[in-house]
Amino acid sequence: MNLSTLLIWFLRLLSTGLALYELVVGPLVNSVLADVSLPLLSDQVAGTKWFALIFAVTTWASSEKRFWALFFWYWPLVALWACVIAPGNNWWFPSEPLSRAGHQIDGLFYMILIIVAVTFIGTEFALGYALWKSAVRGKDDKVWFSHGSHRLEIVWTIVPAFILVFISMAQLDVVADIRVLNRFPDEVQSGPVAEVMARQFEWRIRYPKPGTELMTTPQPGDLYYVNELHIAATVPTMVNLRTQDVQHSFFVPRMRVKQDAVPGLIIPIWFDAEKAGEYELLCTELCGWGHYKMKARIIAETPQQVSEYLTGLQADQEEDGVADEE
Amino acid sequence: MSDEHHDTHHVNYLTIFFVLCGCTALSVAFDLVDMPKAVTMVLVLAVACAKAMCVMMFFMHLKFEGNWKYVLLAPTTILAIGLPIALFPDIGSSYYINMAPQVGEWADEVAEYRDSRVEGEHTEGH
Amino acid sequence: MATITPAVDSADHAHDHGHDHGHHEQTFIQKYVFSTDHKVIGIQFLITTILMLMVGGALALAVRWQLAFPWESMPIVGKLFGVFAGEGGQISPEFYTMLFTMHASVMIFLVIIPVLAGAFGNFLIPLQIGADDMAFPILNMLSYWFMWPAIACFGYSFVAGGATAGPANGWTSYPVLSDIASASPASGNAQTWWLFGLTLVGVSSMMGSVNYMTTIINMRAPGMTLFRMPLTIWSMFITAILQAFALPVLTAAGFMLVFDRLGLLLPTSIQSVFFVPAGLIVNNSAPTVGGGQPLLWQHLFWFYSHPAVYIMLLPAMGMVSDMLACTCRKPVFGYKPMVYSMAAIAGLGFIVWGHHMFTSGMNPALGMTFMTSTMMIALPSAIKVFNWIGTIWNGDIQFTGVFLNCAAFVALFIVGGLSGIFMAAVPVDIYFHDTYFIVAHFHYVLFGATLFGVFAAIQFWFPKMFGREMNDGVQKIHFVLTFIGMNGTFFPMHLLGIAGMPRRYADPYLHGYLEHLLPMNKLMTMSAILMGFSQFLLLGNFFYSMFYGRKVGRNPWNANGLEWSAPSPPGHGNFDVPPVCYRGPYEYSSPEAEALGQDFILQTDPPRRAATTEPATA
Amino acid sequence: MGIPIPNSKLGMWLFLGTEIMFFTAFIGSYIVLRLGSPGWPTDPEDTHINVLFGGVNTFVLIVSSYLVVVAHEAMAKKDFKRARTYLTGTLLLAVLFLGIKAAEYKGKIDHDILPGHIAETSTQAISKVDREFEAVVRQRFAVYIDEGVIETEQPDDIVTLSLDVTALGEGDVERPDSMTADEFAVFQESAKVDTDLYREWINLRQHVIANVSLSEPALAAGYLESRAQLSEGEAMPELTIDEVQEWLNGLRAEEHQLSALVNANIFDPHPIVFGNIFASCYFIMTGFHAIHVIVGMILFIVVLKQGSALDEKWTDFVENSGLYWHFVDLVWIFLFPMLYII
Ligand code: HEA
Ligand code: HEA
Ligand code: CUA
Ligand SMILES: [Cu+2]
Repeated sequence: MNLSTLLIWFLRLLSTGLALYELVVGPLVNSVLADVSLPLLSDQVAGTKWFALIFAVTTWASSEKRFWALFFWYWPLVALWACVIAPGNNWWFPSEPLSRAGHQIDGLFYMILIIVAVTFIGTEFALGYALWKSAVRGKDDKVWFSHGSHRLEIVWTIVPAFILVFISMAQLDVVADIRVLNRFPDEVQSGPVAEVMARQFEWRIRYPKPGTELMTTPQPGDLYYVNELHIAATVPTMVNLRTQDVQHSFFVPRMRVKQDAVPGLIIPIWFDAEKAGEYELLCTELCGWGHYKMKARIIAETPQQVSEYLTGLQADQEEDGVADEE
Repeated sequence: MSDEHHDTHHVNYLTIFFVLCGCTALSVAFDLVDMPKAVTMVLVLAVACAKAMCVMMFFMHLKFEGNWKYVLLAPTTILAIGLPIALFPDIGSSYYINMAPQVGEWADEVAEYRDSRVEGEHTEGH
Repeated sequence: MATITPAVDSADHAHDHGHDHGHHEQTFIQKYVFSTDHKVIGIQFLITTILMLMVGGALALAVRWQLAFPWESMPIVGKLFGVFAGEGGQISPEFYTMLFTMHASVMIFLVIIPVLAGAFGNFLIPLQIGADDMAFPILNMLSYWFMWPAIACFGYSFVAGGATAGPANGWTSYPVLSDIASASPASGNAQTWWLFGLTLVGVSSMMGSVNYMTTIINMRAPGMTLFRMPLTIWSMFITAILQAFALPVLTAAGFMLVFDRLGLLLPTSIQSVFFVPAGLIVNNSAPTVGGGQPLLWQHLFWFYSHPAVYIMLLPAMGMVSDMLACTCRKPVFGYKPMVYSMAAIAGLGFIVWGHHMFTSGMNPALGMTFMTSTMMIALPSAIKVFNWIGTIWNGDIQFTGVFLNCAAFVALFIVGGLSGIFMAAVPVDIYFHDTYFIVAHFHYVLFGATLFGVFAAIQFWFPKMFGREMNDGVQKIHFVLTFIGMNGTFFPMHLLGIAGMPRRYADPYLHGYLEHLLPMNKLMTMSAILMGFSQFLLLGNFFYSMFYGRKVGRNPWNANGLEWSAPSPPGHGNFDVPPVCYRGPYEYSSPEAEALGQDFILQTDPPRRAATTEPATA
Repeated sequence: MGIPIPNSKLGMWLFLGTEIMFFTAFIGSYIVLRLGSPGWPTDPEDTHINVLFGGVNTFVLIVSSYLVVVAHEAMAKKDFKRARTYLTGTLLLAVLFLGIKAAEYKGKIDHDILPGHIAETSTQAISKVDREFEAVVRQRFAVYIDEGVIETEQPDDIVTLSLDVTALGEGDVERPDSMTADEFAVFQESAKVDTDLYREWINLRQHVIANVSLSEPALAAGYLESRAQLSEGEAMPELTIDEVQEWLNGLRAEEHQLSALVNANIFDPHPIVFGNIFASCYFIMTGFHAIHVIVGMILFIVVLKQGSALDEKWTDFVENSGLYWHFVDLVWIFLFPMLYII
């Protein structure tokens, strides 16, 4: 027997088996036998059983050619379905965007997502349809002898061109807000509240001595802490990002902030935490073996709490100083 | 074929050679004459381009080649000019504060040293 | 290039300069090892890269192991790796970094680039344009043999620094990390050897590209005008141009980085400082001497490596176009737009490199410029995608392994390309940069598109290489398993990326908000193992068919190209009858062909006058 | 089909296209690095760049370029003898070019204008002198151990070693049996010099560590004493580079017994801001250019090796080598103003 026929048979049996198991045997056994609980894919990931059913039915109903045509329809379906159930399964953004820029970024993301999803569905299903048409064609049907169509080609150049120009135009403002220094919000024009100095493999935070401004070089009286940055919630904050050794990257997923720290540069970045609380801070630029463990947190709290924290820090540090001189 | 080409277009290579020598002398002269830095820069680079054109056109026979020369050289030239231009905003200048110590502290320190040397030479000289 | 004359009977220029292949006896070594025959070299490249695919894949599986079972000893192979890792098969963080660095380096520099240009470029260019060999056969041989020092350097870099060491700076090798020895102590000389390997691969590709361009420009058979060239040739030509202009920049940058690391190799402590600023305190050692700028490397690297991603794609696009036309028995939809769009991709490919650096501290104005140009590159890609679908549309599809792999190429390239759109948008990329979204993107384009194209091409041109055909059923099973495994491995990466999982992390689960992604990673690893082991089908099929496959004639696929008019496999000098080209490469089902009672007509078939009236007896 | 030029020439032109990009990367990087580094060293006193060298070399290359082109012309006219003469001339000029280049490099090496070696601040310059001095001392001391004059368990412990050397100079060390008295006497003599050398260095080292002017007492006790005598707000004068230079000049003076040693091994402390990146660019550009010159020379040697067997089969080869050589010239045409003049 031909190997491809064998393959089709195998897939038919497999999908039927799976469908039977997911839809009939599994649930039946689980409900009848109290002390047995068969693991069901459908329990893990919603909708699996329906896919199994579709596969089973369609593989039986098709010849080899049709099967291949369907194959190119199945998988975009699965992909779409995976995306649809993703948010429900927590395979999506770690949280709502919790910063001003975050909202803009997410907005743009969803905008692109819609455009891309439509394109994806359109192209993938057109592809599958072209296959299907060929799979069901009669023996004597003529092949479409065509070297192309300029009109069509112009259409499918112009339309995406507009879409793409639109997409890039939509970004410009947001980029400017996030990155262009003189478009930084008014609240941060007074200067950075701290310096974040990345090094292998930790984040060193330097606050100016309370009541003074942050200088680019360390000043006596500056306050230091490692792997914890305290900022005031809800208001935009600016910090100076630096690195002492190799490149690192400052990534706060919940705020959608990311900026590399470049050796030799001071890069001011701003962000705002919409809610008080703890935010993970990670490093996302390969910086050596310990790259994955540059774990820190940003604590957003009320301004009073911040200044209390700083006072506490100052007290700790001075105490240490005294202890040193003894 | 190619050999015939050469015969029909006779070039007096010696003239080109003298032009090139003259240009080189010119560059050196520009260096010796006291001019604002930028002017020198523009002048010597212009001379360099002129020399390059001479070499390419006549020594490398580009003047007599077919249109393929444009196909080959136009993209190369564009890329060769474009690359430094594209690098400039990040490397030639910086959007952010460049903390190269050479720019701040070190420059000052060495300038001081320089000054002291110049003074020293003066006092020694007198 | 200016002379596009269809003059068929004009003096056969190409052969004036062709090399005189005396048919003297050749030793085995001359014939199969240090051969100057483009076909042998192509096959050498092919087999080498298939083996390298196994190496790169094995490294990938080790990466996947760590992501699914962090810090657990690897079964079986763990013992093997234990020799290097020295920790009983447990992957250490340094080792993990080395794994993905070498995985990417092997896959990109020793698999994808050489398999496209080296293997198929070599094999197909002279055959498809009707030349007897490459313009510079010896250079061609050298270009293959420069691969081996490169492989040796890469290989040596695994062990150059002792246990657990290896080049561990990612395939992008960003300084300052890759520049200063104390920053990644385990890398030591390994990183330098890695750079040497990179340079040697570059040299090999350079030799190839000059050769391909010359051959394609100057050695076409009579009648093979530029717009009668198959798209494969066009794609190889454009790829060669990309390589010729972009690669030297990487080579130069590579030399700069090597010189920056010279202090490690030489006792003189001379070392340049192109990419190190002064005053960095790395790993508690003395402040660095410097004056350079790390961003310079990123620019130079991506100036090459972005065009390089198209070097890794265009030839596959060309070959897929050829194969789709043949398997659908239809002309390529919009041949010239296909050519122009490839040229546009190549041209635009030179001005978009900055999209890898949106978060790198690049000037925002530059970022916006790069964003716009990056978006624009989707246009020619769109033309290609739609034209492929147009090619399939209403065709008489032969559902062979070749076709399925080609269709998968199109289907998966769409996914990879569309995810590129997210990243091209600066604000969105600020979130996605260096997360698994990127990893998903490039595996879709590199594996999903290019490798599937290569799988198809292997099967399609296999008869021409060995005079035998591969088993189609096995190819289909290989296709299904690889396709499922591939999507199972890489599709979820999009979701991981959206969930904010950074790439190059030995243990992402250290971070609370990523803990729950472990089961998903396990599933992906299972899929990867499935995909990995199904490659044995390809391997087995390939080597089995080489010796025991069914013998076939000159033109088993009823295709049109010149190569199909040569014997299978072609002898030394390729064609028994010097080919003359009379028509375009895609005249499937044309009236002219139908008049002959067939649905194809070889480019070498002389036109028959009043074809309609003549009986189809040929 | 194709364009009406031979494959080899087409290939050469394409190759030159890639070469252009190769040098573009270097030259482009140089331009932007330089623009991005305010205070790039241009003073010939710092860079030891000599316009004369560059100018002469430009001239040399132009002449050689001219000779290549007339050599090709001669080849085309089948006057192979003349072609050989011209090519020999080219080859000799290439050698001359490299000779001048070597002289230039030597100047750089003599002043230690090497990437990674250059001090960019006075402090770095002083500690560079200190390091170089230390290297000399260690090197000298190592000889005694190697020759078996001094036996020690810890060859790295320079302080104890110095005591041994001093003892040797003062005649307190016994002659090893394997050595004749004359030989031993030579070592005793040099031990005196080395003791002196060591003293000079350790003196400097102590000043460097304390960052105190050379005019102040150095040895720990004296130093602490005079520090104790400082009144409020006063500080010890700092060690300056001028002082170090002066001190070095003293040692360099001909009558000084250390002058040979110091002259040969210690460079003038001379801070150059951005000197290292300058040297990096300079050497990588001229170095790769020189490599190209060598490759060109190999091409010419291949032709010249044909001797009288040179015939029209080589015309294409000469033309292509010529193209390559013009390209090498072309690169230099740009390097010259960029490196030497601007
Ligand atoms: C073969 C390889 C290949 C190809 C073809 C591409 C193609 C594209 N790539 Fe990709 N890319 C890589 C390989 C490749 N890439 C690799 C290896 C990396 C990571 C390197 C690393 O960091 O290690 C990377 C990274 C990468 C980044 C950097 C992300 C980051 O690090 O932050 C970006 C950002 O813009 C990007 C964008 C694109 C775009 C826009 C395309 C476009 O060319 C895609 C165009 C195609 C389509 C868009 C689909 C078809 C079109 C349609 C169906 C028409 C309609 C479409 C619309 C209207 C939207 N890529
Ligand atoms: C052409 C390019 C290519 C290809 C084909 C692949 C193929 C695969 N890649 Fe690749 N990958 C890259 C290019 C490629 N990758 C690049 C450029 C990076 C970025 C690196 C960086 O960050 O610097 C990367 C990074 C990368 C990561 C991210 C690592 C990280 O950031 O931490 C992961 C993780 O899952 C991964 C997985 C895989 C897998 C499972 C495959 C599979 O498809 C492989 C399947 C094939 C096989 C498995 C071969 C068959 C082998 C056998 C039959 C032998 C079996 C032997 C044993 C099991 C011992 N890759
Ligand atoms: Cu720090 Cu990665
Ligand atoms: Cu890119």
